[in-house]
Amino acid sequence: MELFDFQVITTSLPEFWRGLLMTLQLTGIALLAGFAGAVPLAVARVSKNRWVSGPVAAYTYFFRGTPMLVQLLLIYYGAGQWQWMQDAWQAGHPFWLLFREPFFCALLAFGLNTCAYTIEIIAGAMRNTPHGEIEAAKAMGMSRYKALQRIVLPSSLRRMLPSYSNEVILMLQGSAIASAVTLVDITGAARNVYSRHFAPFEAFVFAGLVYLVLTFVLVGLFKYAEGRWLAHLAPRKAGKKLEA
Amino acid sequence: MDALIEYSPSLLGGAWVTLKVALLSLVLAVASGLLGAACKLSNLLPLRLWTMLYTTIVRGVPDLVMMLLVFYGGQLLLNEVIDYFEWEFIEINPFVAGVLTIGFIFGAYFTETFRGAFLSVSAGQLEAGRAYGMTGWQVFRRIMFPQMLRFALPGIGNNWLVLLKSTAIVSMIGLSDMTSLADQAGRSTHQPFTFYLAVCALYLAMTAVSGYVLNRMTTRYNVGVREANV
Amino acid sequence: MNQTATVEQVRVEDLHKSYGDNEVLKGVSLSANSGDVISIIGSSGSGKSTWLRCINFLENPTSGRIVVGGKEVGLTRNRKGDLVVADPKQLQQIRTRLSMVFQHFNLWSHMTVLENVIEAPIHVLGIPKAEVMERAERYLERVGVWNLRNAYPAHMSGGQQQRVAIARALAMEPSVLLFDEPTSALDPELVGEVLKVMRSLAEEGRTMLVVTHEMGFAREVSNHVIFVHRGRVEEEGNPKEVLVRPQSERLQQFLSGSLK
Amino acid sequence: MNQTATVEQVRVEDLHKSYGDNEVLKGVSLSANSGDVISIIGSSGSGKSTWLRCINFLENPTSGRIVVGGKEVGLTRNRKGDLVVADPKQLQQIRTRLSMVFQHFNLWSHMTVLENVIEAPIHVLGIPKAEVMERAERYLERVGVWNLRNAYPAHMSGGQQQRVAIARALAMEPSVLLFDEPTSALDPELVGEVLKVMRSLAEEGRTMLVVTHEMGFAREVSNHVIFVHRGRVEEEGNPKEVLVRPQSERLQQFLSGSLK
Amino acid sequence: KDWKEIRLASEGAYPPFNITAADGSLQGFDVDIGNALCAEMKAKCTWVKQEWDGMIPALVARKFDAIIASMSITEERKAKVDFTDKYYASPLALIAKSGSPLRPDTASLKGKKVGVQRGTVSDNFATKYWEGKGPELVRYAKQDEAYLDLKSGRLDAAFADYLEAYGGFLTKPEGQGYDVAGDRLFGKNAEEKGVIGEGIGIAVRKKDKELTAQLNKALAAIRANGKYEEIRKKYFPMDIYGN
Ligand SMILES: Nc1ncnc2c1ncn2[C@@H]1O[C@H](COP(=O)(O)OP(=O)(O)OP(=O)(O)O)[C@@H](O)[C@H]1O
Ligand SMILES: Nc1ncnc2c1ncn2[C@@H]1O[C@H](COP(=O)(O)OP(=O)(O)OP(=O)(O)O)[C@@H](O)[C@H]1O
Ligand SMILES: [Mg+2]
Ligand SMILES: [Mg+2]
Repeated sequence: MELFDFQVITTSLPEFWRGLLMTLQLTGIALLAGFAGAVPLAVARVSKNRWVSGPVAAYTYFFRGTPMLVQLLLIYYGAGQWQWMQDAWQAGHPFWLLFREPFFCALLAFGLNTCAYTIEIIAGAMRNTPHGEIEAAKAMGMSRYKALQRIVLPSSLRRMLPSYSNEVILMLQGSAIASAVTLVDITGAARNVYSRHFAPFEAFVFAGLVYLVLTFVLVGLFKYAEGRWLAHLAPRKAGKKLEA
Repeated sequence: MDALIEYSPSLLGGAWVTLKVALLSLVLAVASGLLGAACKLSNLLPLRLWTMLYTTIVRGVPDLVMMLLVFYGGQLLLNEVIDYFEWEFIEINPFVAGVLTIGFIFGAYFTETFRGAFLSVSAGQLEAGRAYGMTGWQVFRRIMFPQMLRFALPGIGNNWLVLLKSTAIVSMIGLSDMTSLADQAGRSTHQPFTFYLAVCALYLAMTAVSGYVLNRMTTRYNVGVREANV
Repeated sequence: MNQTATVEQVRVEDLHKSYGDNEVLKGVSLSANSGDVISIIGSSGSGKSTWLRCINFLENPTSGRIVVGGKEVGLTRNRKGDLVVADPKQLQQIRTRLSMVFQHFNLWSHMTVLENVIEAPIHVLGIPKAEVMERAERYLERVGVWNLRNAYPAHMSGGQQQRVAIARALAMEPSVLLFDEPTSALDPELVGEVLKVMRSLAEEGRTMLVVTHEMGFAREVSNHVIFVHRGRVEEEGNPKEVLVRPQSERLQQFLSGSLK
Repeated sequence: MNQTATVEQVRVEDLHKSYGDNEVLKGVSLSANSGDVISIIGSSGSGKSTWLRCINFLENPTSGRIVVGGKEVGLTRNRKGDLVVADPKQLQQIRTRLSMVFQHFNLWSHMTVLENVIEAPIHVLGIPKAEVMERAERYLERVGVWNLRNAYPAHMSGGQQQRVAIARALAMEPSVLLFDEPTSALDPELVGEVLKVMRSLAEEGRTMLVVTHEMGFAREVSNHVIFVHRGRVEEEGNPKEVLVRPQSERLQQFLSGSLK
Repeated sequence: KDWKEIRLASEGAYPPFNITAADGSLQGFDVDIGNALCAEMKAKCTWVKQEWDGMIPALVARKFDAIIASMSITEERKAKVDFTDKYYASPLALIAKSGSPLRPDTASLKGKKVGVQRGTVSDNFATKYWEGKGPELVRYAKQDEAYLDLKSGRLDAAFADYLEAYGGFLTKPEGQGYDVAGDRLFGKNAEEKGVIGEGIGIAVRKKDKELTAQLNKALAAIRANGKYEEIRKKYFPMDIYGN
């Protein structure tokens, strides 16, 4: 038996291309939305007021403590379980109709998930803001809000970059489960190709390569960003440990 | 609710499968992680290159794709080998495929964790071991390893929590773990929401227990470490 | 020493501060006119930092009156029973009039030197950027670190960082500079460069409150010295007299220890 | 100074050591009889540490002879062209006879003080635990840290850590103690306590090789001093003479710098 | 090999032919037939559950010996595996709300969402004749999932084996209000017939000719001795073997 049949790949390239676009849209939008939501929620997360930080903590606990696949299935197939939801779809309710779309359900699951992780990443960076710098801001007459806006957040958002780059890569890879709700992303395309040609190697190796390339591109982008925003914060520290 | 009660024995059985997959993968991952770290830190260039390839590929390819590849493609490859040597048929069933892939994938993450931890052990302390006449193995076993473990503990904890959740994807290659059982039950009873929510609760219970155990272990192993004053 | 007319800049009356049951300040008072350089000395834990930090309300006093620029600060009690400034606007005003330099500099690490200096004047005082840039240049030059304006704090020595912190405080053009042990986090060889800058500020006639362990500075530069012991002012007066012929036994003991 | 009979403990002959093209040691020799306290001094980078580390083969010399306890060490060349001990058993013997105390103490941070001290005697020398415990008590008491026996290194001051490191070395009951700048990682106020312990060890008649920057120690405590310059022994002899009336220009220059 | 032990695979998500019971075991028409065949052959059977889209590769990879999972005998599949004789036959059918004007053709389905199970005959048929010509195909890993989405309103129609739809959905409480829309498809011409296949058979690895032969013999035997009819009646009121 021939182990790798390139023709399977070449005939399926258009399908893989559409899958690639789907993956990029899903992860891109989910990441943007998740990040936008995470910034204010992270501020709430570090609040001393339990009524403010508690709900956010519960939210991140749930989403970080359960598999994203289950969250996705819960949203997609779970939504269809309710009669009122079906009625709303029937009636053409503009909001609930969104839940009918697998694309929206996947976006929602991915967005909520990455948002939860990003909240904790930002909150961690905020808690590690040197206390003295916040005090200096106060002493200079900044209000709490001003100090948050001018000192704490800008500084935290830079320091979070390395952990956030991890999150972005994990999100890209996590999006592979979109095929569980009929979306044809890169993995979905691979599964279609596989079941059509009975060719597991070709389909999944190729999909793996596409993800690998995407990951490299992301890693490169973050290296660049860190060089730009973070070089100043880690003076001569890097490399010191390596000599040991 | 009635449906949930009817299916609860099977769901709990699934939870047990999930735990088994997770624990066995953990053992495999820790073992490959130690091996990987040893290779990455070794003086032999080919070993270093190999492990670099391993960690890069694993971290660049989604778990699911890797798992489908091992489950479907791995068996084909294995069969070629089996036929070549004329062995008895060896099956990669979903359980084995799940454990192998998750172990293999997280082996890469553990490699990085352990590598970092080994590097954190101060060179001076190892040198002191040698200076007092310890053999290489004694230095490793009595000085390097215990300290490495302490530095690695937070990473191990993190990896474990991620690994535990990754086991959900074995449901996509047909293993009857709790996600797949909930999926079946949800389809049969037309109440997917109920069952997926139950799975979430089970996962949360598992992460909560792990979190507690990890905390205990951290305090236990961190004797002699001075916490940084933040 | 002071060229400006004698105007009272800050007055503190009968200030008390407790942490829980622990009364750290047991009624202390001071008054600083423009041009005054007041050194606050005392052994560790005596309450010097707490006093200074109560003046710009980084800590909330338990009781007492504070007058800044001739205007009494309106105070109200918070839930913990401490006094806080009633009007947030006034709090901001106080803090911009009294600029603080910290022991550990506390420069904002994600900003360059220049950004550190222009940050508060632009975003707190609302001064146009062009004007602030001109100020920043002036004060950075003044403390001798203009050439480092584009560097980040983490890349500089402690002495340089502290001089930037002083420039940052000066850029607010405050009426009083508060220093909390500005040299004690520095290596001995770097202390000199910061003390030199502080001495020259004093000679310019700036009003300064300085918590310090540098007896040399207290004696040579300041025109008033306050010795704090266990939350009380034990002795105060002209440094040339107080430090050379201390009256109280405590101060004698303190000086014999600290001058070695 | 020495009560024991004069027995040669270590002899080094014409030792060379290169790192790549850089010849760090260009033929140095020394001989230590029992009871000798030899100080090795020299400016930074002159090769002092390298010399000491070659003696117990933490570094492999490029050429030369080493005699430990009257027995010549059998050497063989490794692939890099350096000399290594041919017989692993002999290497272990050498290392247990020559106990080293490091600049940065290098205590094992996951073990308590007591565990640090008993580790090597039990697991390298194979002495029964009861006997080792008795030794550990003796030596920890000797250096004055018996009360800290259950503490972890990270919780102790540098001076205490270095004293534990000395106890750890003593517990091997070695014939020679090697010290590589044992006080230079310590705060000035902690240096004293370690030097005191070392002086008392010298007075007991222990054989010691000490790389040091403490001229006071070299002059007062040691009976022989070796000045190393650029990998060569530039001058050596009785410290009272060599350090007070240096012959070579280099040593004069070095001493003028280091004694300030 | 004497085939005294046979590993049979089924999917367990294709009612009423194969379903997963609450306790996780496999049941259904396919499973009963399989067990009857094994009894006839005096062989010991073990059942393996396998996802549909990996069914044939898994057989080729020797994860089991035969597939009894309502698999249609098609030319495409015959290139990879051998089939026994058919053990039932089913046309394809479009399932939609009762009284729906939809018909299984591109014109009527224009812009409509049609669910199919990935890698089934209905998928192959729809892909070949409809893809890109009007209907939007949504592929599911399991047939059940398509019904879930049809019922919730995400799909306008599902396209599936008629008998499966009949026994697995239309006659169940959840299938109330749904019906076959338009005609059932048997294949208008030889090409279409080739895609739809010549009935449902048991798939066996090409090199295990002996097993195929034994299964065929057993199949003929249970057809003859009434065992087949007994099982059929359990699930369907009408003939499903065809001729
Ligand atoms: N936030 C706080 N909570 C409780 N006690 C405090 C707090 N801050 C300071 N104290 C206590 O108040 C007392 C005075 O502290 P303060 O920092 O004012 O002393 P200091 O004179 O500045 O000493 P040093 O020279 O060491 O800086 C100390 O006993 C300290 O323990
Ligand atoms: N592992 C190494 N590889 C290459 N060069 C080295 C190595 N170790 C030391 N050297 C070089 O050997 C020379 C002597 O180093 P050594 O540490 O022996 O000096 P030293 O006299 O102990 O100085 P110090 O007083 O600073 O400790 C230095 O120039 C150093 O750069
Ligand atoms: Mg203070
Ligand atoms: Mg040295």
